[in-house]
Amino acid sequence: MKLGIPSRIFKVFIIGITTLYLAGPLYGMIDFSTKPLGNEGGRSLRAWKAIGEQEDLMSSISVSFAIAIIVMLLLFLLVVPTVIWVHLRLPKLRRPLELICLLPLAIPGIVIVVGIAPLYRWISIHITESPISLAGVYAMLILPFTYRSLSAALALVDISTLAEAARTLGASTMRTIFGIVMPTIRSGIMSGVVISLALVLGEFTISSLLSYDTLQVVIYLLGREDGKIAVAVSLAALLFVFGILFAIPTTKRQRAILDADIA
Amino acid sequence: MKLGIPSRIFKVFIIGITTLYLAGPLYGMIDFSTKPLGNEGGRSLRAWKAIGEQEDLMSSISVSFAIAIIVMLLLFLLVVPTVIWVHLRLPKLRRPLELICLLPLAIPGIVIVVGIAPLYRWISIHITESPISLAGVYAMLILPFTYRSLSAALALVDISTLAEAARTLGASTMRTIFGIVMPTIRSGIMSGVVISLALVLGEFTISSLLSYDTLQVVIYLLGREDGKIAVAVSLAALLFVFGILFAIPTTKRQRAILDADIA
Amino acid sequence: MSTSAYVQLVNLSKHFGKVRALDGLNLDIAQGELVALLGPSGCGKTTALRALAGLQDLDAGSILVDSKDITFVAPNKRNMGMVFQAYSLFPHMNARENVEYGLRMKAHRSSSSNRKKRAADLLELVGLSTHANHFPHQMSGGQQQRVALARALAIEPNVLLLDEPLSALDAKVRTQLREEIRRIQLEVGTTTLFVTHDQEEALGIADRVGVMRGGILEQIAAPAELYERPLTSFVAEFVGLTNPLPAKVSGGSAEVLGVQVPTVAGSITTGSGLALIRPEWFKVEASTSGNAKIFAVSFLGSTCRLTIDLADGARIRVQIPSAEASNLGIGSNVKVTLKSLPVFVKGV
Amino acid sequence: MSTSAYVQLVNLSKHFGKVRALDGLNLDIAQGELVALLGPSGCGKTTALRALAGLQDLDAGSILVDSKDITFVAPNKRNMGMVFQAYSLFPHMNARENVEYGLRMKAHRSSSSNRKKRAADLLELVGLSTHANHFPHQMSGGQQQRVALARALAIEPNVLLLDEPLSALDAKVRTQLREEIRRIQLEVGTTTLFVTHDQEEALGIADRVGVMRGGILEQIAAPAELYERPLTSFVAEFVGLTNPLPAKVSGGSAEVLGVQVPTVAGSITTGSGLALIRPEWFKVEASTSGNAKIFAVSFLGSTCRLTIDLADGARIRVQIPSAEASNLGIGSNVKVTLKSLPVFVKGV
Repeated sequence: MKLGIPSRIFKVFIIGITTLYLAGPLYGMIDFSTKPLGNEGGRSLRAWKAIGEQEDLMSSISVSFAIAIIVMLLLFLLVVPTVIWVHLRLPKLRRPLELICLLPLAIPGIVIVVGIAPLYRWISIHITESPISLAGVYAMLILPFTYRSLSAALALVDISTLAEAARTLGASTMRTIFGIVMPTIRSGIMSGVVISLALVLGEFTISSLLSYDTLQVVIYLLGREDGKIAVAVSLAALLFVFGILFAIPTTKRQRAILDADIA
Repeated sequence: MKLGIPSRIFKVFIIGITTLYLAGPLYGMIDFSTKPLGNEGGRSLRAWKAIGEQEDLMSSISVSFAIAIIVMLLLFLLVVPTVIWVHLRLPKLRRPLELICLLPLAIPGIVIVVGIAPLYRWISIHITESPISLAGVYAMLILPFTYRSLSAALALVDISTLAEAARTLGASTMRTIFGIVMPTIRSGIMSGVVISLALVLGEFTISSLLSYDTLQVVIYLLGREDGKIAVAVSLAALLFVFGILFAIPTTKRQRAILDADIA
Repeated sequence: MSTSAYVQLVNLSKHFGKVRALDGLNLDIAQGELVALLGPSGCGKTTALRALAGLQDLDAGSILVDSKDITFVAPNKRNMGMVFQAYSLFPHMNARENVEYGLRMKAHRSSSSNRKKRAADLLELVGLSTHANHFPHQMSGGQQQRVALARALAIEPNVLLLDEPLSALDAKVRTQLREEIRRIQLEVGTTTLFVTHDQEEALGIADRVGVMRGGILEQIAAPAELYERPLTSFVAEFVGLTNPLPAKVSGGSAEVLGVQVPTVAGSITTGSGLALIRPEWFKVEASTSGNAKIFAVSFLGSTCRLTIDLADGARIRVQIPSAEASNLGIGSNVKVTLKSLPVFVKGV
Repeated sequence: MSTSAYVQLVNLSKHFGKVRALDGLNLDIAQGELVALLGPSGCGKTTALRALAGLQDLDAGSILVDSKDITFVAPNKRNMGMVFQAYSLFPHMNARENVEYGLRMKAHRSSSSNRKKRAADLLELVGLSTHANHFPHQMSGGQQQRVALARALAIEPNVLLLDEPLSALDAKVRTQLREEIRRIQLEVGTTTLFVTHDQEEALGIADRVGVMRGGILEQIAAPAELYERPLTSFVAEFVGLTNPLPAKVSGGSAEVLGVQVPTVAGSITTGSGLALIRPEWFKVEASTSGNAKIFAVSFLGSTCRLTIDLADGARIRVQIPSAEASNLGIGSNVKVTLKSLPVFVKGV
């Protein structure tokens, strides 16, 4: 069908804008983090080499990863079974659940902090001061993304027919869930995992306002002392997440499933 | 199909957790914002009444809305046509474009700030110091959400056949786009608008780090002086976004389209 | 209940809210027989099949296979092979792995090489030996249903259950695969229950066809008997096309279009009614003084379908051998009468 | 080119990369005629239809309607009514608004009340007057295609273009709607081009059927002629079922199964070949000393389809009147011969 828009000009325009928006910041970061201090002259990897020497940074990295792992556990134990269950047994609840899961998107981080601060004060007094308790809020923040990707994966296949087919072929309930249902929506689970990981490792507002030293908070504080190290760390974190994003569908089989999703 | 999980217990458990997670913060906010100062005794709406008296707050609200409107314009002029165009004319670019549009999700706000700060320094020196220039970054931040909802709406209908049908019935190119294509994906556009609005009005990290006084930044600063007003404003902003979220599909026709989406 | 029946559904009942999906259904299937359950949507045919598979619990009734009561046996212990309406291949397994799945689930696991051999044999049987390594999304709908059939047969099921397996396929593939299913069923000899809403499919594939309505069997008989001697007007109208024409009945025969024809059991025995006439039971001759006019001619190969407007304004559909239609065109005047075959006459 | 043709496609060519979708296609359609284009996917039939609609530009050739050259006229100026394979109703408009859409787009707008009247008339014509206020997602696939037909006819199109309008529907609805389309086309008298890959559909609906292959017409003729006297083996095998049986040809006749039958034009004239025999051209008699055995029996209503294994191992499909099949069951020995009808014999 002919929209009548002069395609070539439009195409160049779009690609130009996109590149500028996405590549611009990346280039800025590489440039800044390797630029010499003052008038030293010549590029240097000083900032990158200094990453390992920052103790705060190292501990915050391990804290952030610990949080990420707990969030993943909550995802697998709470969100995935809930979504599968609602999909199979309570299809009428799908739309309300989707709306509810979208709410964290609509609630500004500040609002969440204000609402949840008393709870965290209580937790840090009575249970633990560790930033790991942030996993609770984060598990809520990832809902909009994980719910969507799971529900999209479930909508692509007739999961209840697959489950019934497995049953008639002699599979027990557990073998059906772990051998058929979970592998079938693996791409949805994986994309939920990746987005969640990116969010948890990148979250700043809430951890900063609740005064927990997560990776982003430490990067921010570091940025006040030595901007170049901060940028180098940011870039490293970013590349790490990218790496996961593109590396996950590695096996031929998983790619087959992803291809099926697209088709 | 029978999952064999004792459903009732599981159901109560899920609903309980969800309620706690979502209603908890809301209740906390209402409670805190109407609680008396010190030992005054009795509930009071003082904090709510004081909202109108805060000049900083009022100006930041208008700034945030101005940004939101510009972002919406960018959405309609840039994102919507691009997605429609890629969908109709370059279906092979769909997957790469989706990945690119997801990138802002994977890039932590801090990283974006570091990458984009030099540009904003230049803008504030040579063009304008107004926070409205934030619309540029925000238009990038909303991409993951708007792209997805538009692309989902486009995938639901065979838009190129609809366009061809309109052509054979005598419609010009412009009438086809504005009379057929846009109304058909209206629900996708609307859900993109709502999510974008929520994000723009709720964004804190970037505007705070770039030192622009947007609504959330002012709420944060205000929170240091008078927590109750801050909470009241947060709640008001939240309710405003909720209002939009639920109010948008008002006409019978739009609901028909939304229903069709679910089915 | 005949004691020789291999599958016995005895008095099955199941209500969904106020809807009676099964209302005391009785059905026997002999060993090696292919029975088709035919009926409009909501008649209970799928509920009956799912009950036999164990995927649907019942309010009352019992299910016997090979004289053993399996009413309360779990679906994964019943050894039923099932092919579903929707494509049901496991998307993360290729065709061979799908076919092997049921064998891997068995308590007494067969060896890996035996499983491979059996999977290869079955893919050969359904004509897809070259597709063993294809994933479901790389196959057409028809191929997927063939693999699903191989998967269901791999476990050497007691009963093969086919739940509208062809309804998602397009016309040509559907007819081909229907013939394939029948060929394979005859070769393997598996007792089979086939559920469909398509009467052509049911008549074309089954040893016996059961017509269901409101949760019970309205009639079960061989295809030709069902078509030629329906017991109720519902069966007459649901199975095959009929033209309702006014008839005067008396003494076991009816006058229709001026011709006296016998009536079948179940017809009204006296008075005025509507005779339900199959399209191929008419005789048509070109005649300038004829009582009718041809509105449309549709060529079906060996036969032609004529749409004819009768003098009284009724529009009937007639099917005659193509050879007899060569001198009949759109607008021709014709004389329409009936062959002397028994007809069903319902009251008005 | 006959000068009386209403639509003339002259020497149309279109290449997609290396694929020749149209390779010099010529086609004439008379006023009020319904021509079906039939062929496998990729034969160019849809490209031809889209070219006539103006949705597909051409490499060469010209298109004339009513003697006016419209080759370079934009699709919205051609006044063609088109019904698509995919459901194409505008989802934000109800049935009436969909039907009115084309009228609202016209340069000389008709009045609102006239449009309403016309939309009501057309919804009446397609039997959906009670659904005027339904939105597309509230209607079944068959209903949606009826509304699409009404929408296409509302603009009083020069030519009605039907691009596999039935292929997304299920079997029963498909047959019904096919007859409806023909009824409406005959009543309205619109010149129509119908594209399909389903030979039964093409034969059943059209005045003439054109079989396409590789971007050109292989044969165009009335349905019965196409079926009984194919000019090429491609047409013989694509249109209807055929059984290939060894034949010895000499002097315009062929010996098949021991019977001498005439050959049609296009057959080989001498030597050994394969005769392509339609299922209903066989004669089957029960005979204990017969050369063949019945493998399966499929009841089709007035006729029965038999799958028969011949003595030489070939499996053939035979169609005989049900009345003659009553004494033939699975496993019966039979003698198979041929009726004395002209057959197509291809070389081997």
